[in-house]
Amino acid sequence: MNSLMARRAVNWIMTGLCGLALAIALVPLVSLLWLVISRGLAGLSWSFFTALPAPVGETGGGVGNAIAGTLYIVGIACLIGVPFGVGAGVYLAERGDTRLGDGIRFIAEVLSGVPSIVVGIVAYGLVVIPMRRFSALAGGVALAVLMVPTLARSTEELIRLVPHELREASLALGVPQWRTSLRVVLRTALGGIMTAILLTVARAAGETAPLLFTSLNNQYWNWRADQPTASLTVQIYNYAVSPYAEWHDRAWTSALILLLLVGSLALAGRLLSRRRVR
Amino acid sequence: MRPKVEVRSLNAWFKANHALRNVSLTVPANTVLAIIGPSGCGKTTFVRCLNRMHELVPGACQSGNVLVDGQDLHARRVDPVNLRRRVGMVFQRANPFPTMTIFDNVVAGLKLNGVRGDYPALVEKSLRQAALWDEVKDRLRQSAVSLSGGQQQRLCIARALAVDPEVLLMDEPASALDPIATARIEELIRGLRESLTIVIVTHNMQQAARVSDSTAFFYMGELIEHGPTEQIFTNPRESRTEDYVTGKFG
Amino acid sequence: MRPKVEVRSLNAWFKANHALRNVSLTVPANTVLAIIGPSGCGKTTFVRCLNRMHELVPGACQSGNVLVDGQDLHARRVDPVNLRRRVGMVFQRANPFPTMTIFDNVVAGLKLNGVRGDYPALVEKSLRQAALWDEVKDRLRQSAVSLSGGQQQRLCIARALAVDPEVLLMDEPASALDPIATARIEELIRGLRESLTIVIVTHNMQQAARVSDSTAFFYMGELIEHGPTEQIFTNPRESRTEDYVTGKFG
Amino acid sequence: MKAHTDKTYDLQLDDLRNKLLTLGGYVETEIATTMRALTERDSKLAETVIGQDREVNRLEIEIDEACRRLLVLRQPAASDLRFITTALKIVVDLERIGDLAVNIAERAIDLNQSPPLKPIPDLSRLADLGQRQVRAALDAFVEADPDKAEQVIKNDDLLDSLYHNLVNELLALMMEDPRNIRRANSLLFVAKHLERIGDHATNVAEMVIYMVRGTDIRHPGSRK
Amino acid sequence: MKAHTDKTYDLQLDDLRNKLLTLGGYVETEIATTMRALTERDSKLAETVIGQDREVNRLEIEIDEACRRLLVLRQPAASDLRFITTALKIVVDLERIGDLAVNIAERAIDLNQSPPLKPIPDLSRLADLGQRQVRAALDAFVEADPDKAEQVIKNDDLLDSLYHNLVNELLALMMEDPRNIRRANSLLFVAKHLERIGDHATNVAEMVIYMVRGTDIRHPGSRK
Amino acid sequence: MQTASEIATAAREPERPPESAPARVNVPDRVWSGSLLLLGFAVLAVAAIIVAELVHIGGPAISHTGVLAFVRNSVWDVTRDVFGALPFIYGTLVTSAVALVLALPISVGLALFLTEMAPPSVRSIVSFPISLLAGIPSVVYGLWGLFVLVPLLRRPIEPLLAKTLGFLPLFQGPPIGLGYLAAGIVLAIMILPTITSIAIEVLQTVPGTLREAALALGATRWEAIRVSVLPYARAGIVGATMLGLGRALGETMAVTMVIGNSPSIRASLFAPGYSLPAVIANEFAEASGDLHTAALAALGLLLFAVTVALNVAARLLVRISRRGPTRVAA
Ligand SMILES: Nc1ncnc2c1ncn2[C@@H]1O[C@H](COP(=O)(O)OP(=O)(O)OP(=O)(O)O)[C@@H](O)[C@H]1O
Ligand SMILES: Nc1ncnc2c1ncn2[C@@H]1O[C@H](COP(=O)(O)OP(=O)(O)OP(=O)(O)O)[C@@H](O)[C@H]1O
Ligand SMILES: [Mg+2]
Ligand SMILES: [Mg+2]
Ligand SMILES: O=P([O-])([O-])[O-]
Repeated sequence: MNSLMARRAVNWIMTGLCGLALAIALVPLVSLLWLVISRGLAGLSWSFFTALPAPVGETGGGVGNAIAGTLYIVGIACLIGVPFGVGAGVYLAERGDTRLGDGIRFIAEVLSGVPSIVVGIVAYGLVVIPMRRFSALAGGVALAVLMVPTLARSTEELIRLVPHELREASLALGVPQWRTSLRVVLRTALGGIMTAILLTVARAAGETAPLLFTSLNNQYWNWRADQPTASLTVQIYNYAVSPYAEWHDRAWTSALILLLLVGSLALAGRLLSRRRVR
Repeated sequence: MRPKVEVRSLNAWFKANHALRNVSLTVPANTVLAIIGPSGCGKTTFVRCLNRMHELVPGACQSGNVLVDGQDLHARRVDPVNLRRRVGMVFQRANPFPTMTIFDNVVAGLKLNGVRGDYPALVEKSLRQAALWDEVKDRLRQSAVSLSGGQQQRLCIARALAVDPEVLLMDEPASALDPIATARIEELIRGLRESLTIVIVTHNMQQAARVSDSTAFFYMGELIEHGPTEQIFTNPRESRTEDYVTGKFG
Repeated sequence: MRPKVEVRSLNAWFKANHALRNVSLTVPANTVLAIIGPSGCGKTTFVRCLNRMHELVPGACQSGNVLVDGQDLHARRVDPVNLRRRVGMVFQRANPFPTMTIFDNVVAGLKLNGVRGDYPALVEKSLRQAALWDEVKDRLRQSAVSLSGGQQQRLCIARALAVDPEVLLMDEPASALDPIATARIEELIRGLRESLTIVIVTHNMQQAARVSDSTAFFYMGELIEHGPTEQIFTNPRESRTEDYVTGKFG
Repeated sequence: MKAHTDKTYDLQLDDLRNKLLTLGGYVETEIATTMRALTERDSKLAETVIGQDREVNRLEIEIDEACRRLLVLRQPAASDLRFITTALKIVVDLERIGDLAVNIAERAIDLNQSPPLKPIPDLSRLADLGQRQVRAALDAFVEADPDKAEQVIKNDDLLDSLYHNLVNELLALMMEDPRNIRRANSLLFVAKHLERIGDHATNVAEMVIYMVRGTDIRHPGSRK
Repeated sequence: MKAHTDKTYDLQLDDLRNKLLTLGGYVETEIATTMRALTERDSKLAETVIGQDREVNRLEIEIDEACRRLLVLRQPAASDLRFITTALKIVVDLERIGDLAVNIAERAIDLNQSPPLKPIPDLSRLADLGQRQVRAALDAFVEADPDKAEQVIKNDDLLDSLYHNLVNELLALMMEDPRNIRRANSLLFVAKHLERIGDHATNVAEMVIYMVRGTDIRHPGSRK
Repeated sequence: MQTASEIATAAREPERPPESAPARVNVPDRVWSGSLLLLGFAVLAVAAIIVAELVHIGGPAISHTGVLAFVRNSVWDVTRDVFGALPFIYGTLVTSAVALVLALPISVGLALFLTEMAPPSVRSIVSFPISLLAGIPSVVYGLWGLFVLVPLLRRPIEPLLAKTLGFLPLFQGPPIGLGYLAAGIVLAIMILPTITSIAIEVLQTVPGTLREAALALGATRWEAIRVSVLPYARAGIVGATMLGLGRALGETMAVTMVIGNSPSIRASLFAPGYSLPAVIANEFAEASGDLHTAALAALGLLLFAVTVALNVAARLLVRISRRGPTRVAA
């Protein structure tokens, strides 16, 4: 019987189930954050940020070189990936209503679903094999390849969010297309694009798989692009799968630092976009 | 008197869709031409042909001539970018540049083209022409999106006026506005006629009746009748016009 | 005669924004009440209070009474779900369920409520009432989005009628339509009056004049005047009403 | 005629048209009745005319209201607008024709109190012509037939000349015998009223032409 | 009075009002001139009246057009609608007053061809009163003053009784001497015309009351 | 005055659009267009490079083994140059399936709760942690999985499952902790924010008036969701799911850390297994020879092919379902 009572009961049950989904989703998050913070804080010290990793059995040491390496690799990735990613996005938004544009958009979409480990292999073939060594550059290339399709898609969407009328308004004022694109359309979408870049960078900084056999790892400081370079994520992985309990602790502390790094990038992006909305 | 705008057997297509069929009409200088007709009859397409915005639509093409001051818009020498400065346009939805201040919006057409000039004086003049000066003179440096819908629309008119066009095209400029804001815009249009030639598209027959000197009635891409506004509304020649203005359509 | 709808000193708020102030009026059965007033005066808020859609808005609250057939909508026993079947609603933009066929759209309300019945007959009846039957009878199984804007709006009216409401609320039902579709809807409204009580919000004064028996003029959340439509438009009592209908506002 | 998208609009226009026709019908019978009252010296009949004129007055107000309602509710344009503004004007003429019939009826009652004057056939002819002009003008209106209306305007000359003959005839009658003066004077006014009825019919016809063709043909001499 | 949001609307309404006033002014002077032509036996003056009436006719058509334009362009409501429909009606009365003045002028030209009859002071009084009624009705219209309009309606009785006296006086004159008949008859029509002028002024006054108050006071006896 | 008929006789109406030359564009605009096009080709170049490199590096292994054998063979013995990818394919599919089964209902429920049910205050409070969940690097998930989830699975979860659902082959065997189930759960947690956020986006595009239409007909809140919201959002939710699946298939670190890394095929979810990305991650850097590297790259090629196929399918599916009545005419 489909009485009103029954219908209302169904309503409440479904609402309850959906609320339950929220609770379930929050359990791992809380657990994870709690552990990272509690176990990570335990090992945190100033030297952890600055020192080189200590060998097994020694106390102290840090992941200074890994932090620097992550920033270094990501910096290289940005230098390569941002211009191409944003540029391709502008192309898709401004000239992408053709067959070719459709194809490129489709490919960008598919590419953003390609597993990062696969991209690692590509960077390996592209940089490591010719250079005959693992290098920061290889890691940067891998991350850049990952960034380009996502950036292209989000840049396109952000530009498309700019009302078509705005473009027409500018054209109707007798402004040439290129100026309209740069000074009206891109200008309007700029805040959003900055946010997109920050979020993409945050994601790249958290990548591990493509770095495993591109930038590899390094126990020392390195500022050369053609040398293997440490990174926080790889370092965490190495610590985590090691059999030593104290390295496990360092894994947690490194994870905390990684989260802070990624989190602050994402937060900056959010703040930027919020200011834009206002 | 030579007409300000002359359209000779204009045809326009969107891909295979024949949106305008053989339209010919003339607009004398300093008059207001209103375009009326049911939805989809080609009103927007028509005005967009007058400043070559039509050709920006992918797959769009056209034939026939549009002459402004006797000069064919599609002549080799005519640069559409330049042309659009002479033939301004105001759109259905107010579209001020959201990242710019009120002031910058008004001078946008000049700044974007790198034209120098006495910007403050020009801003005041344009805003006065658009009957907005008194409402915004104390907050020219505020963002344009802080204005109400009707004010934004007048800002867009000021922006179009700042580049000193000879012809102003308006595509349903008041359809998103409330009656009061609409009345303001209508008054403005009549005022602007002193210095410009205006073509306005409207789906509101009464509005056409109020603001225009002559009215053109479009139907299914054809120009059915074009004549003095009063005649179109009190005594049209064509029975289809009569049917439309008296509400006997469909 | 007992009024169909009676509103007693209704107040409504959006958070701290006092959107309706002490509105009282009555609507006799089988009449059309039109609500007019400038943008933001509370027209939409008012009708949404009549079927308790107002309370769905986060932060919204209200005081005062709304009575349908003498029964207070906010009485303990009244279930809003049930109430909304008795007090139907049609919105500004046609919103047929896009995933359903025309047929299913019409019976959506019944199916939801688990009402069994001779659906085909009911669909025909409702579509006839909404003056849409002849146009769609051969394609009831097609998607509702295949209809034109005006047809979609009439479909929404049919959908609202299918659950056999006693009161129909319409919030600017024709503002997104062209003049021809609008004329159809207006005719429909006058026809529906035979079997329903209708409250229609419109920003178009002439439309209010055409379709309604009585008209209420709202201004800044207050009900300024409510009276027979003809009186409101030819001889209003309140000077603010006079100013508004003659276009002397702002 | 093509129907409006909005059927109620058509109904309201039809209603207005019917009201005008009813009014026209009343007015026509008033003229006929009043003339019968005059020739048959029937004061009772004359009084019915006065009664009927109340209906006419009521209808006039109703028609005015209907026109205003249509104007405010429908925003008529083109032919609809011309029809409604014409109705606003025509109704004045029709009502005035009714009043004139009443005036004649009053004269009739007056005359019936004195012995009859010698019969004046031209007067009946004038009355006949007047009545026919009113009917023709109304026909032209109903059928929206400008040719018929033009005929009415042309025929007014006939009516005028008949009237002038009649005036001379009546003046002669007065001079013949001063005892005729009062009665002949009354008949003179009757004739004058009939002539005015013809004028009003002409007005209606002119408005019909404006309504159909959209050109105002009144006062051809005084246009800009 | 509060201004419309749309200034042009106000301008158009003002323009209509001014045209009506101009028309009223013309008509008033027509009455005055025609009476001077009559009493001073000045046929030239009488002819100027006929010339002036062309202006009146032109204005009538112009006003009709202005009203229709306002109706179609502005969709007036409430007081604006009442004003415009009133204008459509008033103009008929004013034009008719002009015509009546012309008729009187024609009679004057006629009379000037015969030797003068003995002076009839009541006629001038009637003319005076008629003219004053017209002016008062127009004032009531301009000032939108229903009290003044009511005064006009009341004063019409005065005018009517004056007219009836005059009729008797003139009839007596006819009976006195058959040679007077033709001329007295002319004066009778002059009187009749003046009485009609008064009636039209009353009509205007009634419309003014409707315009201001929104209630139709015509034909109080025949309302539903 | 011109009327239509006069115009019609004045000029014969062209029936077809003229073969129009493209509108003349000035020089700077042409330069701008050209450079944009070059940038657009960058995406194509990336795609081409990926395919080329994968084929280039992985090719020798495939030609050594043969495509079918490579995919069907279940033995992976590097020392003997025997490369069978089946265990990795199996592991990848099983873990992804587990992840989807767990994540889909929770994601959709969560998305519905946040967009349709929760009061706005809750919504704004909760949407932040959900976005956090999406931003946490996978290696951190792996860390958590390894040190929190795996011990929990070992005791008490897996024994409990075995006791209650042990009649199913899926839940038999020793409770090791590391294995398909652990990987599946971690993957579920990782794709949950992906699916949820896309689902929320999709739900937010459902016009509010559609919801109100149902409510105004006398629907309860849930009925409004069922009748108007979900059907409208269906295609989008399917798309979200496929994207989540894509992410699950390709996820490397977290899986590597908890799946157990044993190249075998077992029916039980408790058993350790291996996945395509995991084996690449573990062996690539220290591959024992060119053929080994090639075999791993071939696995990458396989993974690439699968994810591309999935993405293509997702797009086509969305397109097909959009052809139906999914959008109100604009
Ligand atoms: N960008 C476009 N692509 C393809 N066809 C179009 C496009 N814009 C308009 N059309 C078609 O061209 C015809 C004329 O459209 P147009 O926009 O000029 O009509 P309109 O009179 O402005 O209608 P409305 O009153 O709805 O704005 C229509 O049939 C329309 O479907
Ligand atoms: N969801 C909302 N939240 C907060 N304030 C609202 C909301 N909806 C309306 N308001 C405010 O309530 C007041 C009345 O709004 P309402 O929508 O009833 O006006 P309206 O008369 O329908 O206007 P319109 O003609 O523009 O539809 C306005 O001041 C508006 O800003
Ligand atoms: Mg358009
Ligand atoms: Mg509203
Ligand atoms: O009313 P009239 O004087 O024109 O007959």
